[in-house]
Amino acid sequence: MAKIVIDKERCKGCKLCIPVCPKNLITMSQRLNSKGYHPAEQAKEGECTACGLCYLICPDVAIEIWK
Amino acid sequence: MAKIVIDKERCKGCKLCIPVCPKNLITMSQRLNSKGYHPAEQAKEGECTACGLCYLICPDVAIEIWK
Amino acid sequence: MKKILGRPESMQDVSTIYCPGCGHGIVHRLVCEVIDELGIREKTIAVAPVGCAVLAYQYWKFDTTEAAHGRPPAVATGIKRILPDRIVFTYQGDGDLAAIGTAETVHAANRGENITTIFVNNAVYGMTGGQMAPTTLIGQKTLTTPSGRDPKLAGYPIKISEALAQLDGTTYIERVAVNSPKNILKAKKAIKKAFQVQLENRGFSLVEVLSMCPTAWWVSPEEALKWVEERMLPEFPLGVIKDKVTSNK
Amino acid sequence: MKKILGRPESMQDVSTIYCPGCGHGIVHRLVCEVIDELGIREKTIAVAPVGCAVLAYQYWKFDTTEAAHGRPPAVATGIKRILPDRIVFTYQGDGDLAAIGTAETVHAANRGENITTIFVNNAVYGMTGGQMAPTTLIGQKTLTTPSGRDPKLAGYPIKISEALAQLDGTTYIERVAVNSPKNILKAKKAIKKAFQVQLENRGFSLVEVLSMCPTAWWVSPEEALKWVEERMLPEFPLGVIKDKVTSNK
Amino acid sequence: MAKRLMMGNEAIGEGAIQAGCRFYAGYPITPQNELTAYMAKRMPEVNGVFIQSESELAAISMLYGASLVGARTMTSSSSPGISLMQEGISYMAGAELPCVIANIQRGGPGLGNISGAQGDYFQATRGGGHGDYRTLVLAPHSVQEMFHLTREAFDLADRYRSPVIILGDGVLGQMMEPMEIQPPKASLAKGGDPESRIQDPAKKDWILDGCQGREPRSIKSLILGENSLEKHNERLAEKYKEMEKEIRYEAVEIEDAQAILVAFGTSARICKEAMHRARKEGLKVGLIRPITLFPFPKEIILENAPRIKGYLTVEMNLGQMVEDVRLAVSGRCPVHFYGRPAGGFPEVEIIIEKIKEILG
Amino acid sequence: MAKRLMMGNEAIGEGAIQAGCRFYAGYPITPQNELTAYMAKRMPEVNGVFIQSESELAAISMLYGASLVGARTMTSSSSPGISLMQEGISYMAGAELPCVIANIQRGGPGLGNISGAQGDYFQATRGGGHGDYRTLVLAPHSVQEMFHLTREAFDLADRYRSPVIILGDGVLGQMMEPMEIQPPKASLAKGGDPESRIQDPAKKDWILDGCQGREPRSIKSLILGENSLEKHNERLAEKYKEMEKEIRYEAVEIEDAQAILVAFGTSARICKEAMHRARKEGLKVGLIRPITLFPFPKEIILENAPRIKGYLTVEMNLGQMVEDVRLAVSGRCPVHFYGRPAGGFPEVEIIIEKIKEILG
Amino acid sequence: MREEIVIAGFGGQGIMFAGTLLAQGAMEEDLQVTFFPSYGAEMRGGTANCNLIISDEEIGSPVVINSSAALMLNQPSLDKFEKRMKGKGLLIINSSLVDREVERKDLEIIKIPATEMAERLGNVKVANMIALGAYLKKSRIISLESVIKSLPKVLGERKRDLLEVNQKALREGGGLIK
Amino acid sequence: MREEIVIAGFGGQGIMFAGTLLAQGAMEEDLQVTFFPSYGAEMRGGTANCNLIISDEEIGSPVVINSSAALMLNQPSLDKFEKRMKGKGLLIINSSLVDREVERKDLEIIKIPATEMAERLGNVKVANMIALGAYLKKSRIISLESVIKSLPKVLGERKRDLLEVNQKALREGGGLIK
Ligand SMILES: Cc1ncc(C[n+]2csc(CCOP(=O)(O)OP(=O)(O)O)c2C)c(N)n1
Ligand SMILES: Cc1ncc(C[n+]2csc(CCOP(=O)(O)OP(=O)(O)O)c2C)c(N)n1
Ligand code: SF4
Ligand code: SF4
Ligand code: SF4
Ligand code: SF4
Ligand code: SF4
Ligand code: SF4
Ligand SMILES: [Mg+2]
Ligand SMILES: [Mg+2]
Repeated sequence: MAKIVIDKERCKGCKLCIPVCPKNLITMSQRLNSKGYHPAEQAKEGECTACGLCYLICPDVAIEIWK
Repeated sequence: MAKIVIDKERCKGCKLCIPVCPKNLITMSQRLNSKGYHPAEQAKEGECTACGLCYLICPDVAIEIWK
Repeated sequence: MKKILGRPESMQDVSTIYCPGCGHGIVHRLVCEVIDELGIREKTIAVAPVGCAVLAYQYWKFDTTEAAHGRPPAVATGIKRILPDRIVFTYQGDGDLAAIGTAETVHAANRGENITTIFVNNAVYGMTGGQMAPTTLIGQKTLTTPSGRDPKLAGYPIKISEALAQLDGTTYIERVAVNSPKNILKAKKAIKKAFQVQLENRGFSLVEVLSMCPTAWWVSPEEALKWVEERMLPEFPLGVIKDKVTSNK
Repeated sequence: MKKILGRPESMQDVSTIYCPGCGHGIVHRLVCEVIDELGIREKTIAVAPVGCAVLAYQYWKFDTTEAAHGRPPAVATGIKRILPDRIVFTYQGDGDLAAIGTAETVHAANRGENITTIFVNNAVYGMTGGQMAPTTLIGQKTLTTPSGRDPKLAGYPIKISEALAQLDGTTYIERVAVNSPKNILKAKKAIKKAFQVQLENRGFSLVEVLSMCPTAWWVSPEEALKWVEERMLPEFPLGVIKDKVTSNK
Repeated sequence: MAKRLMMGNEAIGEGAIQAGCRFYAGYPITPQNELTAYMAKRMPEVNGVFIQSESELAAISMLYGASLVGARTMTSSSSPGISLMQEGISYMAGAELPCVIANIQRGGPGLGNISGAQGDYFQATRGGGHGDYRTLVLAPHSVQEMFHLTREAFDLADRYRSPVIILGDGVLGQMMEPMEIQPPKASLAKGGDPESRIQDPAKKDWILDGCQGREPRSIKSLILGENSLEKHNERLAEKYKEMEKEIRYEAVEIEDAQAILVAFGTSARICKEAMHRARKEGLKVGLIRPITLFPFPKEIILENAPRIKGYLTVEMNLGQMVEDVRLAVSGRCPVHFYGRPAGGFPEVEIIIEKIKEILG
Repeated sequence: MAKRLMMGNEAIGEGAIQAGCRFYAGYPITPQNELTAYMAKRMPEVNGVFIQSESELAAISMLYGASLVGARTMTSSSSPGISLMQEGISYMAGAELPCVIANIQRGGPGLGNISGAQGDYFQATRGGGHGDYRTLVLAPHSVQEMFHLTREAFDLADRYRSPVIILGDGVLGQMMEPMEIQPPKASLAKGGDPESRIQDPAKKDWILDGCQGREPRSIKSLILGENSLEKHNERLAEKYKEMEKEIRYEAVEIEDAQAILVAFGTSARICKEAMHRARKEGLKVGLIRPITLFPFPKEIILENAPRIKGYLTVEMNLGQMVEDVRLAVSGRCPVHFYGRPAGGFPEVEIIIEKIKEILG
Repeated sequence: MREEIVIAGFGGQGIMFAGTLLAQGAMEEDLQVTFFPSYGAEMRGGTANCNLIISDEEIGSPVVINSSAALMLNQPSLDKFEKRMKGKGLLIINSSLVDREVERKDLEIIKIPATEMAERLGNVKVANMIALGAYLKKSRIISLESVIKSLPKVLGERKRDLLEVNQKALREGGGLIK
Repeated sequence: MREEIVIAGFGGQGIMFAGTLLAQGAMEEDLQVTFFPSYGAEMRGGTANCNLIISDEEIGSPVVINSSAALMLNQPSLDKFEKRMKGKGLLIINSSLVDREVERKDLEIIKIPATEMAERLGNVKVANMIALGAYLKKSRIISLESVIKSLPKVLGERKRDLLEVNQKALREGGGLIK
């Protein structure tokens, strides 16, 4: 059981986390954050393996991984 | 038949030409030039082979070789 | 549940001004993780450059200063010579380190100063809006090479790490990249090793990090990852360039 | 009888101010001989350094200018870009080229400027009275290393030619010495080749000449020849360091 | 002539190209980057040389090289980069080599910030490098003027064999305004060859080009021999005296003025506005805008001093040009100062208030 | 206390060491080489750091680093090398870092020659780098003074967190004179540890040393945020105002003087001689010798202006300090100038002649 | 006539483009105009804003201290510039990215969901044009048509493909003002 | 009392050493003294000269413009400084390296074959001491003994082995003056 927490205000919508997730768990939100970016969000909970790849590539340290 | 001509005023008495001469033809003059150096001079004429070694090493282009 | 990965202790809890997808953010984090892991946050003094990372002092939770453009190695020398038991590192862009700061880099390296340099090579001047860097690739378009870098007029992508490796004063030099999780892990290992070299008083260490600048490459962040892979790696091969500690390289 | 060897045409008929036994005189002459042999006196523009050779303009019979300390490569770049069909060379000491002028050297080389550099390495700052140069040997006493150069404090004799060879812009780099007739002949060959590289528009060429400075080494001129042989050569091995023209080196 | 919306930085670039400048070397720095980029694009189009140098030190030395073979040369930078050029500028002044240097000033000291400022007045007008040299300093205050003063700067540089500094600032460099690109200037149109990298080489009988058919020449700033350096410096001083022929300023409504503003560049624009507004309020105020900062238009300032109630010098610094105003006035009337240091802009309202105070 | 024959350059070095300077970085240049050599020899003896840097740019940046961790630092150079430091000095002024910089001036501009000169007065007193900063400038005129002014320079640098410039010249640097090496100064004797590389670190609550037990600090000259740079500059300006407390000068026989000489450094020595000779001829002449060039002793000059027939400023340049004299006098009496540019020395006879002209 | 305009938003919202376009339009109408960009303290990220002055008299400083009109494309911009507006000034707000009320009561306020509208037009980056269109229609300082005419020149060759969507956005913005 | 001395010759002739020694001697006698070296325009080769002023009053400029005494160790030095001497000045000439007559008639001239004498003493470099010894004896500005006493200090540890020959040369020079 693991999950990621994405800080919507920190996320700049670069999308780098999306292709790296082996489980395809991340998508972009339709909403804008206060800086005008569409932040990433976890699409499906539960399947996350806490592999950390999304954390590794995120240039804005916007992702936390919980287990 | 060859000889060298040493410009006494140009020579700074560094003595570099002396050991390089295979024929040991060069010595230092007892006289001082106007700069206070003892210039080199050709000790014996006639034996020079115009090999050019003394010319090559002279840092002050004070030596000419004639043949 | 417990947080198993998140913002390192050494990193301030603020947003950066970097563009979306900018490699600086990743490199900043790696440096902080390494400092945390080595437990040296309270004895570290960082020298920030002039370049996009000019604001690093806002992002790092340890003592920082900022050198004039190109002078971080000299500033770090001054610091380290007075406080040899502190950990001193410079963080520099390719313009800062390999253009205006070439002499300072070469000589701090040649003196074997016991400092660490994190050299962020993004093949461009980010901060000033995207001009040619000494590491800009052949054919790469920038504001100052509008038809692409022509080596006949503007020279070649500079191999400064290879050149530094020729100097007796350098102990450890490695080139890494931050364009994929795998490379990021390797980058972290290299950065850690570089700091360890300093901790063990072994002299000058440098890690060249190939890093993304989507903005001045005029590509999306995702394309920038590929750009590193396809365009930078052939010119700047990854790997250990010199290691006096563990090998005879 | 005919004069078969004597002052080259390109050399002014005056005394130099160099100390007795100074290598600069030999290197000056070699450069002039090569220029005569290539018949390029009237299209040569030389860039003199700040260093003992600062007065080269009095000794050479071709156009000369004098750069600020360390900047000859940049000055030569300016000249050559405007007049690409002139022959432009810099003449620089180890302080000028490898200390204050490191950045200019590295970047003119990396741009592959089609110029020639005669780099006179005498392991010391002659002109200012004998301070440490970047090429000063370990243990060598100078005014600024009164107990001998300690690499821990002052770094290592710099291998700038080897470092430059790593740059894609350099075409031909060789290290020679002027401490014996044999070496002087080789030095001349190298200098000639370097100018030929320029004449053929092949890019940056550099000849590092190990040269005597009896004054700041505190030895006699004769001892200075040995000093080159015994102390400099082991640190600075002679030979071609890079040659893109004739080999794959 | 049709007008074009142009940025100040680009106007400098175009002015240079029209003056026959065919050698530009520079290193990026905000807020002058558009100028470097402009030259990167335009130079190849006119057979010119563009080099992005490894540093500002290298840039000024490249100019030294290109100038001594006769090319019209330019570099540009902003405050910190100009500081790095001080040794090189001193060398060029010493060797009497012409060149044009644009300083698009930003906030200092140190890294400061990138807003417009006028903190480098002293450096520009008093030879910031070592030794007793000066350089001509031109201070445009509009995009149009950045264009045509740059164009003229090259003529002046050649005439006096001296570096000429264009002292702009981040506001002037970054702003856009409509301007006319006037036809190529006389000298180029008459004899110059826009394709050539060297304008009128025949007129430059001192340049190096290989000594074919003549004695070798040497260009340098090392001046040896008994008294030679002193004589050289005296000759330079005479040249600086002669430069007074080039003094330029704009005087606006000073005839009946009781208070006169003195300001250059961006501050002068602000002062113009303040003056017009003050005039509308009936205040008798005029403006003297020095266009050459060195040589400084001291005559006109001295002339008016005895009959007015005071000068108000307005600068974007803590008081630099005001010293030149005081030196010119030499106690003949009060000289007031209103300055906003780096990062701030003088305010029209405050200027008007201060005028009122002077007028009493 | 026994006297010792000492060279000016070495006196600076010894003064620095006695002040607790434990970091020196410099690059050789004539005519200050003896100072660099002295530090190379002495620094290791006192557990200090000596670095021969790769350039003057690097030297000033090394000072920046060593100062920001609390060391007392010095560099030295001569004119061209000081020009290269202008960016770095501006950075240190902006970041408010103390250091001492000795400029043993030589003839300029450019490479010039290596004789003594005073051509860098403007550069030193008006912040030759970019931006609105100033530095304290001290002008010794004897070997003894080179020693003790250097010693004090470090206290001043720390007190004001500012670079301090020792403005000497080739004559003062190279000359030897008997001097006393006075005992270590109070601050070092009282609490300082001559073995330590950092003097009184506790008093420097702004230095970096790793953030153990406190919030991280940052030292920089980048000043961002609305109005911050402006405020920073205003604060610097206040500091410069406060420095006026340090104004120093030597006034010799000015009480009854009808003409007063103003000169510093080597020119002041020459003026002293001229003055003594003139007095013997019965001429009522005095001398004001500014010891701080910035801040400039304008009060004393202003005070005397109304009652004398004129000032004569004597410099080894074409007229630099004379501007400060004119600014101080502001028209209240004539200000004359006699200068010999780089390579020349003012002559006693001519000074006396000029005094006579002034006295009518 | 004299209008002092501030346009502000995030970097990337096309602030400079909108300003340049407006300046070009003013020039086409033979008015005096100055444009002055400001990237904040640095080039990257953060907010960007530009100052325009349009007048029928010679313009002094190009720097706007108190604006008579403001186009605020995000909230930080509003926070910064609201208090610096002249009384009765015209304030255009991108309500998509601002979720607070305007505090000043002496301004004329127009709220437009510009980002959302732009997304609907298929390009989030034309929010600037929507705001500009509205501003032009409301202020009548110059005609919307002059600006549309200037579009090709300012876009340049390389962005010719964006001509249409920008035009559309300008008109759509204008259309909001009745 | 005030003496202004120029000592000049080639680099390598120990010009600076002679000057320093004289300065040290003057200091030992509690006189005011300044020493100022000048390497000509460059450090290498060429001529070297130094200026000394010895006085019982405070000394202004250390730079000698017209000297009251001159020790000229070679001809270029004589050529340069002869015309700059004060009337009645004392001119000591190294006749080994000067082969012209002095032109000025208003000087007191002493010619010494210093270089030849020095060679005879086994060290060509002590020509300076011979000239200095003669000067001291002639001028009586300070005593030869004070100078000899200063020798060890000025020579320093490293050149201690040269003490004797220098002493000898000083005395031999002094001995030339009856
Ligand atoms: C002396 C000086 N010259 C130029 C600049 C302008 N400048 C600031 S950062 C920079 C280059 C930045 O490029 P890089 O070092 O590659 O860093 P990046 O922004 O790409 O991370 C330049 C030229 C400056 N601040 N100071
Ligand atoms: C900016 C600057 N710094 C320092 C100097 C002083 N200087 C003149 S020559 C020189 C070094 C000379 O050494 P090198 O280049 O090795 O030449 P060499 O005399 O040994 O032939 C130095 C430091 C200077 N002229 N300018
Ligand atoms: S930790 Fe791994 S599995 Fe979980 S979201 Fe991130 S990339 Fe996907
Ligand atoms: S990588 Fe980070 S910043 Fe980028 S989209 Fe994902 S969470 Fe956001
Ligand atoms: S040419 Fe050869 S043989 Fe003749 S003197 Fe010279 S070295 Fe001796
Ligand atoms: S090598 Fe030349 S300078 Fe030296 S002694 Fe021989 S001739 Fe004279
Ligand atoms: S410009 Fe490039 S390096 Fe700078 S913040 Fe943006 S992406 Fe990063
Ligand atoms: S000091 Fe050395 S390099 Fe200079 S002239 Fe003398 S011997 Fe030659
Ligand atoms: Mg970069
Ligand atoms: Mg050398």
